[in-house]
Amino acid sequence: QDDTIKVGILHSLSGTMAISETTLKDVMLMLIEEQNKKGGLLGKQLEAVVVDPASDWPLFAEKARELISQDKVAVVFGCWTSVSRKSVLPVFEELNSLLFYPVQYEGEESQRNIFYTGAAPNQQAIPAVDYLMDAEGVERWVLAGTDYVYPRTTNKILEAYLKAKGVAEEDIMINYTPFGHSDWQTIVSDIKAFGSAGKKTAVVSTINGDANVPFYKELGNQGIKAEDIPVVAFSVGEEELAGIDTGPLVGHLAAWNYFQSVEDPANEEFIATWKEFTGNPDRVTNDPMEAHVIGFNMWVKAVEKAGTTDPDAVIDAMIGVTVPNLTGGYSAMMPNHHITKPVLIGEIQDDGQFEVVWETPGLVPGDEWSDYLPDSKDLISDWRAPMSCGNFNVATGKCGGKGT
Amino acid sequence: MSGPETETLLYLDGVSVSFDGFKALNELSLIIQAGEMRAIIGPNGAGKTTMMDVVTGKTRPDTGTIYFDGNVDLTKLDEASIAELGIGRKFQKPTVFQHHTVWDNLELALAGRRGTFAALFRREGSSERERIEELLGIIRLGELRDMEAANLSHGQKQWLEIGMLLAQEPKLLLVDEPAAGMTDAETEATADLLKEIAKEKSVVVVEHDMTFVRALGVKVTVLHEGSVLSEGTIDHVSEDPRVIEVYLGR
Amino acid sequence: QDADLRDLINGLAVGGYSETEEQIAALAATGDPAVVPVLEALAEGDVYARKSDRMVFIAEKVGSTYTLTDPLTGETVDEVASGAIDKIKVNNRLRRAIRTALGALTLMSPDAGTRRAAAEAIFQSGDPDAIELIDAAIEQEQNPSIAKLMREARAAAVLNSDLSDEEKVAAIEVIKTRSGRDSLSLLIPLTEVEGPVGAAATAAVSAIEGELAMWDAAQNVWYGLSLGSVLLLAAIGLAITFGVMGVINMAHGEMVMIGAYTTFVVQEIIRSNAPWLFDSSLFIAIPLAFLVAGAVGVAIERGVIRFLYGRPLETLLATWGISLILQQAVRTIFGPTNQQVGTPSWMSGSFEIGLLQITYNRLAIIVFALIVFFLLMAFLKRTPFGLQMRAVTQNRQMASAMGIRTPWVDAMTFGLGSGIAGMAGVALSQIDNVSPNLGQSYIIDSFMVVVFGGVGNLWGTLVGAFTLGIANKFLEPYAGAVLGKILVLVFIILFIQKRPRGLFALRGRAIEA
Amino acid sequence: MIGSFIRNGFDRSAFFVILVLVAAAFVVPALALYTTPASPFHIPGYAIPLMGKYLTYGLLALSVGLIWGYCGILSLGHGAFFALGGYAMGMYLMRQIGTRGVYGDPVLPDFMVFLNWDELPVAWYGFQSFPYAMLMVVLAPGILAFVFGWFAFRSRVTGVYLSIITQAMTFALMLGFFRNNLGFGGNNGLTDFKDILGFNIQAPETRAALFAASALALALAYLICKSIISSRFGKVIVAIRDAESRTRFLGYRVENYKLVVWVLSACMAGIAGALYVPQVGIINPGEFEPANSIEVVIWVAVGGRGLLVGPIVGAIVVNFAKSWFTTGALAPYWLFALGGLFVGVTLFLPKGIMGTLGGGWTALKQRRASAAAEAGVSVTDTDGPDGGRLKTEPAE
Amino acid sequence: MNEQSEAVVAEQPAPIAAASSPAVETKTAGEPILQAKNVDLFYGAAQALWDVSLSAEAGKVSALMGRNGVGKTSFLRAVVGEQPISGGSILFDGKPLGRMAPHDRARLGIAYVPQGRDIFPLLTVKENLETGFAPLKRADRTIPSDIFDLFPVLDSMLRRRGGDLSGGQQQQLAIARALVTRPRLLVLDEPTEGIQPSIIKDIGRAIEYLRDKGTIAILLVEQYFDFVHELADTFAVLDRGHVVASGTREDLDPEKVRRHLTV
Ligand SMILES: Nc1ncnc2c1ncn2[C@@H]1O[C@H](COP(=O)(O)OP(=O)(O)OP(=O)(O)O)[C@@H](O)[C@H]1O
Ligand SMILES: Nc1ncnc2c1ncn2[C@@H]1O[C@H](COP(=O)(O)OP(=O)(O)OP(=O)(O)O)[C@@H](O)[C@H]1O
Ligand SMILES: NC(N)=O
Ligand SMILES: [Mg+2]
Ligand SMILES: [Mg+2]
Repeated sequence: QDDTIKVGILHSLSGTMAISETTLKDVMLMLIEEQNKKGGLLGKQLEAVVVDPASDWPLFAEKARELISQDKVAVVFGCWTSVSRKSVLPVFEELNSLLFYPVQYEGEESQRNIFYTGAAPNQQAIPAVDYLMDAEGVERWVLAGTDYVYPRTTNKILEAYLKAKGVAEEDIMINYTPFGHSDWQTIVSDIKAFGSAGKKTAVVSTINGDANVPFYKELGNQGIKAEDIPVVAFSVGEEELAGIDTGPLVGHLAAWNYFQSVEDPANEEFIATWKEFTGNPDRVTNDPMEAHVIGFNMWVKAVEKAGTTDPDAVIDAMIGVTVPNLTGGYSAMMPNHHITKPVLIGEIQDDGQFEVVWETPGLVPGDEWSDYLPDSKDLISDWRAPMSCGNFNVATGKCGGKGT
Repeated sequence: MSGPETETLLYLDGVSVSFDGFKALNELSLIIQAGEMRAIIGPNGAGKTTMMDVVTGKTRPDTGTIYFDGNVDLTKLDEASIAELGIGRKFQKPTVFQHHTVWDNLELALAGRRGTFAALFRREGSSERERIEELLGIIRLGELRDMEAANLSHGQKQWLEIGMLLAQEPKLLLVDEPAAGMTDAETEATADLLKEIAKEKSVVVVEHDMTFVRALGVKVTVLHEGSVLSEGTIDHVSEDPRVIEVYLGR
Repeated sequence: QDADLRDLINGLAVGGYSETEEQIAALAATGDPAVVPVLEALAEGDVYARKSDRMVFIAEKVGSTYTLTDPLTGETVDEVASGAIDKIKVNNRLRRAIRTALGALTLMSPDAGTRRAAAEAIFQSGDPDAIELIDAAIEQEQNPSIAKLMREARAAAVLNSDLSDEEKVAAIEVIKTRSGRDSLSLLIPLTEVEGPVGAAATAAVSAIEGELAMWDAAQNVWYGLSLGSVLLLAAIGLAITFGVMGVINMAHGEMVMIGAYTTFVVQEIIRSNAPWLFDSSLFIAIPLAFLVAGAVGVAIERGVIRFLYGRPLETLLATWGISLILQQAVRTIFGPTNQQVGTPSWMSGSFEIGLLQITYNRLAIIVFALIVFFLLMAFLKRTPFGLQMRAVTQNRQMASAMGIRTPWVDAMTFGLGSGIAGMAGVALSQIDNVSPNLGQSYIIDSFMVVVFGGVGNLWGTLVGAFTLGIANKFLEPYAGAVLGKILVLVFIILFIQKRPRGLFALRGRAIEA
Repeated sequence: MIGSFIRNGFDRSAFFVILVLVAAAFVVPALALYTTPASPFHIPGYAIPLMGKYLTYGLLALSVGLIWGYCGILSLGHGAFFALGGYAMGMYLMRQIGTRGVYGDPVLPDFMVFLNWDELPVAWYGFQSFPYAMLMVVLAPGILAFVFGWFAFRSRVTGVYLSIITQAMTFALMLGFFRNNLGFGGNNGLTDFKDILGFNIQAPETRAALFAASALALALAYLICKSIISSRFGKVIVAIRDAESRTRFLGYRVENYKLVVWVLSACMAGIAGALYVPQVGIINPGEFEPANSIEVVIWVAVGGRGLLVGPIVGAIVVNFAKSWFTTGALAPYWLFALGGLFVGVTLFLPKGIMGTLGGGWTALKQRRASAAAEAGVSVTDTDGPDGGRLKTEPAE
Repeated sequence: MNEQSEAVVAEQPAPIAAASSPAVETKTAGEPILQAKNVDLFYGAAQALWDVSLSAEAGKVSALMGRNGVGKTSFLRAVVGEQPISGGSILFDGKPLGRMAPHDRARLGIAYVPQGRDIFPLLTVKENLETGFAPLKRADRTIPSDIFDLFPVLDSMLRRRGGDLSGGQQQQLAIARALVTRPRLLVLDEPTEGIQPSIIKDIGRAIEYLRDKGTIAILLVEQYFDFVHELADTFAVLDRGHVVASGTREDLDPEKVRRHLTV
């Protein structure tokens, strides 16, 4: 009946999150255009439906509802912050549609209608800490984050993990700052003080978005060099670095599943297409963009496999779908709706790119329920029939958390 | 300190007010008896308006005592409590509620309970309406009853404010320059009106119009530099050379 | 011998980080200054291995190809495409190793700066193998401050060695005189040690910590002043458009943003046309930002605000709309992401007064904020325009009747406030993101400062900004950044109860109701 | 007494507004539930919570319009009361989830489980009970407003000073609620509600009922506001707005009057928040953002703050515009449209949409004629009680 | 005359009326500086002035009288440009003012002392006076020497904020401020309101002094009959927006005028 298949794009184009999410809207438009050039999908052209939830969380839910009910989109790619995902989650469940979520997040969630193409904590935070311990010999840890759920949860997991590795309580300093914090003088000097106890110290940063630029500027100005106190960040990618003079930051680290600098033919082609699409040779690429590439290709493949865009069929077909990622491997959709990803540790270079200094030997499957949180270590998720459960408790053998 | 004798309605003793070192009132003492009308004159800047400010709670005195109606200490009360005690005031610069009609201005001023609860549930009775009609007649704004006060001329606002003062039915009326901006005929009418009121209430009038003050025919107090310079009948003070010097001129 | 060196250097390309690290140590152990250039280049990431023969060279990118230089002779050897060479990767651990190696190798360098850096590097690494080298260097050192540094470096190395306890106690005494955090990091681990060394270390640590506590208070004041100056800059334009003119100017933040983007554009033009001007870029940007933001301000006043005098609350609605439009306009023109605004070299880094660390950019901002403030003050108090401006804002109609050209004064006043906001944007571009959201992050703080200080009083804005800045910075270490901020807000609320018209309330019968 | 109070306010325009709202409360759900999609009168299911949301915004705007338009209190922090009401409702809804949370904990909401909370914080006690939660919907904002207003009005904090401290209040609350360890779900807030009073929150019937409840609540609130402003009380608060100090000299306790409207307005905002949350499905600290509160003021100004319907219309128009502009090809540019709307309204509809419609052309003409007269802000009256205050009201 | 007075200015403050005026030519006494012809004025739909004609000559005091609310202030506001007229015309030096803005009228030499004084409350007395410099040439920007002779109280209060002054002090300041602009037409709205008797006499003397300079036309609105009677050369009486009586001092029949002023 319809001559196009509609694809919803639910990313903020205004408000505080526009800075990160606009790029994801653009990359989706590009992917759809490319797909259409290849002849579309199931013989139909794809049609992008763009809405602007304006960094307003309830508006995300409203717009999701509109996309599904009114525009009848087959799938939605969207959200960045966890709160926006939490806001739309019941809508996707109620209206039985699909959402691809491309950003690294705190885990502790697995929902039938959502596919998590960003990293779970075990695909980013834990390997990064391992690297610092092994390669840099770090013994003392500053966990600095913006005060919200993702850093809080990640730090909870890291704290448990570090303690399990024998790190003492007093060798962990946890610090939270408000969103958009811009005066880092005190905290940077506190970090310096903490780092002067004679043990190798590192900062694990879950500082979000806009607060990073002033943070790094202050680090640079107070003369904290990566050789002395390295900072490994989970939310700083190429886009964020594009706003800073990275000269003083060389050597600080980030953990991601993708870097623009990774040399791989698929990546080079992607970068070239992107630069052409945006008409800007300076535009960079980053990890969430790759996640959308993977997610989109997986969805295309699953639709082809199912022969329809019917949500139930596609959801079933998704599991097991494997597509090449942009760093030379193949990512697969796991039964828990998370994907397998390589974990890369990169050092900031003075051209604003990262140079990979370490990577996991193979791909790491995303672990939605952390093994380091007491109430989730017994949970698993498997959306295949017959289990078809997002929170199966292996201890009680029942679906539905720890039960009563 | 025990309150002064009961005949006294308003009692000021040794009241001083200064602004950034400038003494607007300087050890001012003044007694108004119940049922008395008093005219207060004095040069511009003598402190007449400030005296009213101090009595009505707008300005706190630095030193001195003020008692009302026996032993109510006004320096401890705020504006609303003082108004509730029965002290009403007309301001030198007419101040009315710009966005209310003439009628509503009078209605708001009508004597009665001021509590929030009463205001929410009380309805305007016919006796109130009659009283407002009566006042409109007195201030000759009957035709403009539905006009927003903002659109009145200067003199009309003066009258409206006098009307509001009457509506309050206070025990003591403080009237700051009621005749300013009025024609001679209106000035006369105002004097008559005040004399009428003074039959039942105490009135303190500040005016520069000597004809008006003379028409009132009451005791006159002359203020100068924040304290009393001279006191007595109009003829007495008019002949006082110091009053001529600082106030009346030659 | 050169051949041996060459082999060692080629060895850098063999194996992973650990192997490279061993190779660096081996190079350092030669004690041959000839290896210094290659180590320096390695730290910079400029060392490559030629794929064809695994020979290691220093490479420099020229155009699309690389020029290979022999690390020992310094001769240009080859020119190759990027595909023909492999970069020898360095990570932080390697950089640390190189720093230590270079420290030992350059202790005798004729250049004082290099010697100082070398001593500093050894102090940091505390490499006991370097003790002999340092002893030799101390013998020769003429410069007393470098000699002191070397003695401290030696002491650090001693502490890591297996020398006698007396030696170590003596070393602790040396380090104790150095104070500072890095001394602590050397001494704290020793406090665990049994015997005289542990006792001496414990004593030294508590002495240093006592001293640090004093400096910390001073440091907090400095941070407070610095934050205060940022608040002042952000608020000062608003003190005009809102404080003096009474326009509830929700687009104020966007004027700051426009100033920051002006800086960005200026730097872009300089980068591509006149890179040597870069260090002066801010001096060019300041007047331009004033003009650009001022012009936008004048346009807003003429286009919208002037119809709203006498209805100040409506200005809230209109300027909010304008702020949305400006944000989106910038987003459309420049894109939604952060733009890179560089820091001139003279504003990078920091210096120390005692143990007080002062960053140049913050110092520059404090000075700039004060200059802007006092210039503005003088302008308003000393010029006829200032008088006319105040007259117009107090009673527009009467001012006009006095012959003051009110439309012109209004436009210029709003332009002035906006222009100052624009200049603030230049300064803020140095410490914050340059993005379309920039203005939003300052608007609330700006209103708080102006209102806290007392609307219509510029001194209030000044004192208010510094008060809030310092209060914030004294709370932060105890309460944390989030709670600290909450406490400051609660403080403002309570303070206004005490002084309902702000810190420097305008008084007099004209104001008091 | 109450009867006469209500009769006071119930004039023709009130009758009309209430009629429209009550009719909507019944007709809209009926059209949504009992017509087929083919019918021209059908209202699609997704539109119901959307329209319900507009109505709750209308109620919020009404609460701001009451204090701003009639009492001259410009609150830039009303979002705080709205959010508190919303949180009270959200907490009830969270407790209703029971063991259906991902961790299956019967008592603790999910976010507490994975952040290793052992027991329910005291603030959450009682919220499993609907009546208690509804009480808190009114009490939480009411008490905050009472305490805040008690101090502020007694200290005679007015004008922009009051506005800015209301903003500080909501800003502080926002930062507080962002903190995960306060126990309200941090920045993610409260979500994933399952049912309300035993009814599935996503069922069309529940949605329709919530819509109807919003419409009726708005109608009732409108009636109460209308009655208030028609009473003597209403005249007093307008007098306070125009000449606060003069009102004192007439013997009115200004702080009490202000406190009563202020608290009432906060409670209305709280109820709006409580109705909002189940319809949008989430409450999070973003609602405390100062920008949100400012937006409410904007709605009021757009609709016209001199009338009670103004704020309601403004809220609906602006939010409808927002929903409409943020979809489709122009989505990236919608802020131009919205910003333009705000500027346009101030310039061309100076009394807001309803003010201009209501006042008709005569009003507009009158304005033009006296434009010059209004351009002046009179600040020289020194002898009056409100002497010299920078008048924040138009001299119209 | 111009050259001469400018030379004086350079050395010492010039007296009020001696400074050069921006007008091309100085009118000799007898020719009206201001002429209002058939002025109609509306507030919204309500008409406040009907067909009002009036003129003011240099060296003469023209008085406008009438009860409260008859339109006196409205007429003055029309003259200074604060309220547009909808019928008739107002001529200054024979040229119609049309919709000229108030500040341009001030530049022509119209100075206004409004009812209610409109002092700039937060400016000091000195600064209030200096606002009068705006329409002047740079060289003329001095406070005329005789102002403090007329109003000595101001001299002692130069640094006080205008808004803090008492009502009467403000009135004096308002007149003084108008004189700083070296006006050719001085418009006074009830200048005796709230003023102590001795200063009313001073103001009367000041007006006489200015009149006697012969270069300034004075348009005076006043209700205080005796005051007008002593000063006015010509007069007009307004009632409900209409001119109901007018003439020269000689024509002034106190009884007739009083009748119009009676309620
Ligand atoms: N708030 C204030 N700040 C500074 N000075 C003030 C203040 N209030 C009054 N004054 C000064 O106090 C003196 C007395 O003023 P007040 O208004 O009481 O005089 P008045 O007798 O009423 O004069 P008038 O007859 O002119 O109205 C004046 O010199 C005035 O400048
Ligand atoms: N802004 C306005 N809007 C509507 N009507 C007005 C306005 N200003 C004045 N009026 C009306 O116009 C009439 C003339 O007012 P005006 O102020 O000119 O009187 P006036 O002769 O100066 O009186 P007074 O002696 O009381 O100052 C009055 O009836 C007044 O109600
Ligand atoms: N999921 C995040 N990064 O909020
Ligand atoms: Mg007085
Ligand atoms: Mg008048």
